[in-house]
Amino acid sequence: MAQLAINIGNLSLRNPVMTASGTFGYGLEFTDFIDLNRLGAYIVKGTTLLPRQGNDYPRMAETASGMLNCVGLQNKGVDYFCKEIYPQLKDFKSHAIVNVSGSTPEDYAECAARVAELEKIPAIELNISCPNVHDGGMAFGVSCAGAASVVKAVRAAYPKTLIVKLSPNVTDISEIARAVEAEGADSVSLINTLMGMSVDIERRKSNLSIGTGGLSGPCVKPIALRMVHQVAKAVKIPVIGLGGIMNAEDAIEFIMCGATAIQVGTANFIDPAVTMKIIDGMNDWCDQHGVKNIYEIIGVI
Amino acid sequence: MAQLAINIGNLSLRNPVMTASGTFGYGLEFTDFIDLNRLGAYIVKGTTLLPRQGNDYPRMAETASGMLNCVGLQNKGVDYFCKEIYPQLKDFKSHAIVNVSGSTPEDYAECAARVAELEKIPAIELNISCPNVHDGGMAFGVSCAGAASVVKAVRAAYPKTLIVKLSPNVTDISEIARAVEAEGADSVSLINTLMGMSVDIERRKSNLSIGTGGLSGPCVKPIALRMVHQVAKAVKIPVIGLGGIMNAEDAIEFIMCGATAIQVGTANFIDPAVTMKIIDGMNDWCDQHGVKNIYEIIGVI
Amino acid sequence: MKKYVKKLCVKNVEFLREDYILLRLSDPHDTLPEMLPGQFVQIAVEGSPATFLRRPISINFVDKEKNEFDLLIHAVGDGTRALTRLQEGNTLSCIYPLGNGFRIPPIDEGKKKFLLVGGGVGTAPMLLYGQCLKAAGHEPTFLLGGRSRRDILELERFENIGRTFVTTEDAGMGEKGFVTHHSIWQTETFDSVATCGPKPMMMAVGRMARARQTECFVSLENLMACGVGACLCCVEKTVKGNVCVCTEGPVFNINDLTWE
Amino acid sequence: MKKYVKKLCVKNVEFLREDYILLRLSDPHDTLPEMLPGQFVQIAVEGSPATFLRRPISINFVDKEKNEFDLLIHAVGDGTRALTRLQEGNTLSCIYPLGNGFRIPPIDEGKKKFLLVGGGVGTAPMLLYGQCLKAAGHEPTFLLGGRSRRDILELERFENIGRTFVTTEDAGMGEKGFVTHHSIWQTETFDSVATCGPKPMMMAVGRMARARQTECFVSLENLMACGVGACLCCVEKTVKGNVCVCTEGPVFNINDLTWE
Ligand SMILES: Cc1cc2nc3c(=O)[nH]c(=O)nc-3n(C[C@H](O)[C@H](O)[C@H](O)COP(=O)(O)OP(=O)(O)OC[C@H]3O[C@@H](n4cnc5c(N)ncnc54)[C@H](O)[C@@H]3O)c2cc1C
Ligand SMILES: Cc1cc2nc3c(=O)[nH]c(=O)nc-3n(C[C@H](O)[C@H](O)[C@H](O)COP(=O)(O)OP(=O)(O)OC[C@H]3O[C@@H](n4cnc5c(N)ncnc54)[C@H](O)[C@@H]3O)c2cc1C
Ligand SMILES: Cc1cc2nc3c(=O)[nH]c(=O)nc-3n(C[C@H](O)[C@H](O)[C@H](O)COP(=O)(O)O)c2cc1C
Ligand SMILES: Cc1cc2nc3c(=O)[nH]c(=O)nc-3n(C[C@H](O)[C@H](O)[C@H](O)COP(=O)(O)O)c2cc1C
Ligand code: FES
Ligand code: FES
Repeated sequence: MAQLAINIGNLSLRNPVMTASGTFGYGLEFTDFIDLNRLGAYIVKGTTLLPRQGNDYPRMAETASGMLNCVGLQNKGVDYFCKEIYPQLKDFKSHAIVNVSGSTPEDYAECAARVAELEKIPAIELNISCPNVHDGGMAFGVSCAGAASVVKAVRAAYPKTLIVKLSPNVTDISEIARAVEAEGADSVSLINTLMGMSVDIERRKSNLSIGTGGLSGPCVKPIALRMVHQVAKAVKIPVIGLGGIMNAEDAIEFIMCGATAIQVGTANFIDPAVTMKIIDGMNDWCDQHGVKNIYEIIGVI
Repeated sequence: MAQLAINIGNLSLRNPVMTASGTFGYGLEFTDFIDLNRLGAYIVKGTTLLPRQGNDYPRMAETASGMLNCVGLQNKGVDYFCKEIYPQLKDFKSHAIVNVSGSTPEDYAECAARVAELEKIPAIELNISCPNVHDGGMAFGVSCAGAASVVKAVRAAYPKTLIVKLSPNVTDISEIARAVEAEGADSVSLINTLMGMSVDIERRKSNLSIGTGGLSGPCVKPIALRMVHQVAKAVKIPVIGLGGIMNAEDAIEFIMCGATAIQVGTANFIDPAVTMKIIDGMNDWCDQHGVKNIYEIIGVI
Repeated sequence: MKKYVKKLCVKNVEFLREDYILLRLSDPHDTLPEMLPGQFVQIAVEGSPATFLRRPISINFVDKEKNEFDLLIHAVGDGTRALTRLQEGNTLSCIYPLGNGFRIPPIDEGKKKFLLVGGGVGTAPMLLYGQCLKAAGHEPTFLLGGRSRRDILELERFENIGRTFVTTEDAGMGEKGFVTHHSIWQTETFDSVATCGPKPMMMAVGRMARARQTECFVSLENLMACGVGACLCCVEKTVKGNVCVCTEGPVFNINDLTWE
Repeated sequence: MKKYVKKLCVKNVEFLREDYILLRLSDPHDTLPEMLPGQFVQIAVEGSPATFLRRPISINFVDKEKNEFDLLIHAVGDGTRALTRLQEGNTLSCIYPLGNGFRIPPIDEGKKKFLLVGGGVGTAPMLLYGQCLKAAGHEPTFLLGGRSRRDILELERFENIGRTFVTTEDAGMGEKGFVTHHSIWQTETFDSVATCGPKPMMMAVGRMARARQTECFVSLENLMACGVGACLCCVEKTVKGNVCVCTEGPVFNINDLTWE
């Protein structure tokens, strides 16, 4: 049994395997398939101050080795989360982390402040990289100033571990990473989805209601690995890597590129039990390769 | 028989199907499989003023629905092209277009000037987007100022049709497109490859000699479609779309997103006769859908 | 209801037409869970490079005694075509049973007459619904529509369960026209109507039912990624806002939908 | 030589070991083109989602009379594993014949003695080379190496063509050790040595040959994308700079390589 425990800010995780926001519901959707308690952490769906209906159907299109989505942050708002969902989550042994989104820095900060009051939520992940909403979302994540403004506001309102989720739709992701690090982020997670499109040539229309969507799945893994590698070299805070992870080997690729922890997203749709296999697989791989502690291989490339 | 002929600047192509630079050699490599004369145009490999050895082996890694390459512009220089290759190409009925690269704007301009002297080469494609070389290449293509500086220098030296190939590794590709349009580019082609990485966890090393490489193939198609759509709305010059095109339906997706012509890259490796099938397939599709002239569907989305 | 992700075993692949198969599955190790009509299975398709996500397929028929169940699959694209290449003895990863089923009222509320209207592969859930209604003591009547005779599948199985009427557009079988043209709408009344098939058909059936003040349930086939309520991709606009078809459906009372 | 992209027909799939197949292909419509030893085929693998590019496989044996040829395939990953699932009658898209072959000197320059050294699946091109050398009137001798007896494949076919020596690391067959330890190096001299297999083996064979001032040709297996000289991915550093293995190789005079 290799030592897989890692730290992100003040947060100790039993292993580096988390689930990605928007691909794992509130975790509760998966309790028939896996033991939530075994996860390093699970990040619940994008939450905003006020409820949102999200975008119209169709919201999804399959692509080569991946998918596009334009869900657009459908959620019942942070108060609903605090009242209805939190009580169902708080007794799991794994950390629940809330993915926070908004339209203005104040919005984000207010939402974060409400989550801060939830004793058993030790961290939030700030989503400044959603490509599927007009206001906020990716608009902040694609410039240093925008990213910094949100992180600054939230940092003032949120005392616990603050993870900032970065957009890959930028020229230089390490620059954005440094900007959010400078504003006090405890960690960065990357990548969110890449903005893409898919066309129905018979109907002469996009397959997605809003025209474009966010690309995820194994097709984006090469881009995600490159960005994780770049960012890990650029910042001192721990990096959480994701994008196309389907199995333990993929996870280890990210770790070797500099990720301290990883998230599993789209793979949950293909195999709802995949996270357990990844945890077991990482452990086996370490054992077979004489890796006693996962920190031995973080960033070896 | 639908009317597939299109114009790019002063250039008339019998159909919108071109081959992408670096994936089709000098065209001559494919004469056993296809009739070069049937192509709209073929773009020969990246050519620089002086010969280049390219990067070390390994230069390639397979990825989910795609591949990474870090060839790094290996070529024997523009003079070799003019002396040894051009005579072999000049009698084909399709247009041969030279993909020009360099390290400085002067470099590019000088290389372009030499190609300008070749009577039967009616156009060049300026590669300001190669992610696999340190000097020049993508360095120019990721900022408006950089892109403009190269185009300006080349425009002064090159009187024929000037296509500028854009990098997808940017926050806002339409901004770059507008910058090169303003400097007198006759057309933009996109996308070049996305910078990515691939890891051999056994050897704890990148699978590519220089660490990173350029991602191509169907995995990038959703991103390419989105960018073509964006750029087609942002500029008035014709857009040439590419990235993951494997068949006629893919080509029509790009056309509907606003591409006047398309290029076929990685697909040539999977099926060296694919371009003929795409031409025939586009023609059939138009006939079956009552499209008499390809211009009817350019940019309908 | 508890959901499972399991490797099921292919017991039989029967071609009903060159592009329709009846796929019989079984769990070699455990008793199959209870499956309600309208519920579906998310199938992982192997050996099809173009197919990344699972494919949702309705449960068509359950044989509890043999511990087997059937899926009726129409090969319309790469994923479903790959499923037609399955062979006896292959294993198939399935997440199931998913979604909510059609309602089966307790018989002590009174025996009820149901009209189950299916078009194309939308007949699939209707067979199991009829099977369950009959087992509960109700009276299911089937109305199946197609372009021609060859679109009417599993006819004998339907007839074994209840009266079965057919419409075809070319009059090759049953009455000529669409399902909504069938004379049964004029000659009989039903306590409940259920339908699954192409959206225009379901909308037309809904209008027929509404005109008769009969309740009407539809089974939707929205595009799905996860099938378990995690991705929010499969939403349908309802009077309560966007809801997930995979967890709050696929069966909906047509009054709850915002179809004009 | 003209290259073809063709759908060939699978005539036979023989398992030589659980992870090695001998795949027999034929062109159902045309006479096979001439194929030289060392040349290879680029195969499109179907039904393997992880396999995007074609896979290069050496030509192992040609039967002109039957219009058939063999490939020896070691299942090492998803692509080659998918090839082991091929069945008689399947079609397979192949680009071939690719690359340059081993040199076969005209017999009027004199009958020559060749030592053909193969390790693992690297024995594949050696069989055809021996076949062609013999047909041209030369004398091929084979030296095959493996870890144990089960690594020595197609032994009978080699023996039908020429003297065949074996080394195994566990002494289970032939002499114990690596190919370079075999006594033949001490007891005989050859006009030419050719080798294909793992790089350390080829390097060691190259050193043995050089020490004996014998010419030595190696067949390289660099990663390839296109196989036709278009992508420049397969390059090997040579005294003339980076050259494409797929067009200027895969056979190289070891003196032209920069292997120290
Ligand atoms: C709850 C549910 C139950 C279903 N039950 C059955 C069933 O019992 N039997 C059966 O054969 N099919 C059923 N379907 C539809 C089936 O899931 C699709 O036909 C299948 O996913 C198509 O996959 P493919 O790879 O073959 O085709 P693709 O290549 O993915 O698509 C082929 C064509 O079909 C269209 N298409 C794909 N999925 C859907 C969909 N869900 N709705 C409408 N159009 C679609 C695509 O837009 C495309 O035009 C059901 C769908 C749902 C959501
Ligand atoms: C000119 C040439 C001739 C060849 N002839 C034969 C032959 O006759 N029979 C045969 O079985 N194989 C031959 N090979 C090797 C064969 O092409 C690879 O084994 C095959 O491509 C692996 O594909 P895969 O999808 O099964 O494995 P992958 O999953 O792609 O790879 C599995 C493992 O093998 C390694 N690998 C893959 N390709 C190569 C390669 N070309 N060189 C070294 N390591 C590699 C990978 O790095 C990985 O570790 C030849 C290769 C070349 C270039
Ligand atoms: C359907 C769907 C919904 C998503 N919703 C969110 C979200 O609400 N907030 C967020 O930060 N990321 C969201 N994402 C992005 C994922 O968390 C993740 O960054 C991305 O999918 C890449 O990882 P993957 O390839 O493993 O899926 C969503 C992704 C998908 C596929
Ligand atoms: C092996 C390889 C070499 C390439 N070399 C060049 C090049 O020299 N110049 C250039 O502009 N683009 C080059 N490209 C990029 C392609 O022209 C094309 O932009 C990219 O591959 C996306 O298209 P595709 O997905 O159809 O391949 C190269 C791509 C590949 C795969
Ligand atoms: S398919 Fe994912 S929520 Fe319904
Ligand atoms: S494999 Fe493409 S040049 Fe050799």
